[in-house]
Amino acid sequence: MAVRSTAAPPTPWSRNLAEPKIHESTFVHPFSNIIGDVYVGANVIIAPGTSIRADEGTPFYIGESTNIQDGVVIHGLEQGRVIGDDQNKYSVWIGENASITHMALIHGPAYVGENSFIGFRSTVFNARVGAGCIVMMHALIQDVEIPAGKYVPSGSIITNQQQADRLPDVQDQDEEFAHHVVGINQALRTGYR
Amino acid sequence: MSVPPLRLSNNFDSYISGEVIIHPSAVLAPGVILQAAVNSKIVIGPGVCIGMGSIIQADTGTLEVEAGANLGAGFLMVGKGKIGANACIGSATTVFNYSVAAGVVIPPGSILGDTSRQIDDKKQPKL
Amino acid sequence: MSVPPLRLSNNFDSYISGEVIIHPSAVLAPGVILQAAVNSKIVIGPGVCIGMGSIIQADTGTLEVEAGANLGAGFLMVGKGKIGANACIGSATTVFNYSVAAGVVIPPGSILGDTSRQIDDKKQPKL
Repeated sequence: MAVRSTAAPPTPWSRNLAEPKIHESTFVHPFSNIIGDVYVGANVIIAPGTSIRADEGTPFYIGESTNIQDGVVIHGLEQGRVIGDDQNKYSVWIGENASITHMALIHGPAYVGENSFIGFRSTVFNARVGAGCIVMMHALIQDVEIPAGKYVPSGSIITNQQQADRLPDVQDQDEEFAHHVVGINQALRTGYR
Repeated sequence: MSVPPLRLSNNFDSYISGEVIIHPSAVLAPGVILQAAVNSKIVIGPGVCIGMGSIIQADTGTLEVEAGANLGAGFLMVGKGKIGANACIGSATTVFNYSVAAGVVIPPGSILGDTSRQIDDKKQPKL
Repeated sequence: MSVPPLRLSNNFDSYISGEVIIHPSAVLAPGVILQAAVNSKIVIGPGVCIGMGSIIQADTGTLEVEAGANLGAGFLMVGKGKIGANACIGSATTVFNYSVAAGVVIPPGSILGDTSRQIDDKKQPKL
């Protein structure tokens, strides 16, 4: 097999950037990149190939028991903040027990509420996704506020508030599917601990 | 349909875990992640080309990529299934518990095997 | 269209001659041949993936393969032209003095840029 395998170049980041604060129970895979003012709560899993860079917009908050899957990118614009559940300002807030699945892009200012699910390769940018929402695959959520408990089907492009307000509520079948997707990932993670 | 832009990994290494069998003539671009859970495996055939930043995860059973298949940059495959010989998968495609027949061409940004609930009225109204 | 079977090279070395600029993150499978003639060059961009036994020959001018493009096994490109970013070219495809746009997917066994004379009745008669 031909594999390019040179040493990774040094990450260009300023020396006065804050260090991440990562709870000791959290698993950060060495094949991931996490820099700047990032708070990561207990029992979070940060999978291989993730990039969490609080080098422009800061700070980031990642709540307890949240799952950041392979290939996720979390980054923020220098301008713009969201209000977290603790009433402080954040570039990116991700609540407890959320699932940010493969290749999702969370680009601040962005708020993702607790117990929510962001599907494969979906984007949340300059938006709030309320608690318990399920966003399926390849969706774009931008410039809107999605109320708690809403369902966003695969391929949706939600970029105005009327659309966000019309979204259906999460149903049991949606939760089952989301659990199934997350379950696959958990099967892999058992090897890590 | 919107997919996040593909970004060049600043990590050129590939990460491989679990039972992953890669033919010596296959080629992996930078930042590829191949993970097989316990009791599952990934088989990459001869002449396969796996694009930059692709992620392949097998959870139960076998996930196979047959000879000469070409997986575009940012390919994502999760679950089990097979990519048939010489199939060509456009960049930023997601395959979830699904198989692609030999020689088939898949447009970039596709989603295959997604059985989640669809809503008729998901399109943005013309303003 | 019939695609000749891909055969495994028994020579796993790559052969590079002339002005060939390969980004350090690009990756070449075994048996790839890159040749640039005098006054021409080949540029291979970041994250490019070139499949087993591919042959790329620039004769006049520049032949460029942009970032994230995937060239399937047995790819052949001759002349000048560009393969756009994240394009995905099926195995055993031939490209002759032709360019492919970014993100495009080309079926395996295709011929692009062939301007030779076509005959209407070129199908083999059924026997």
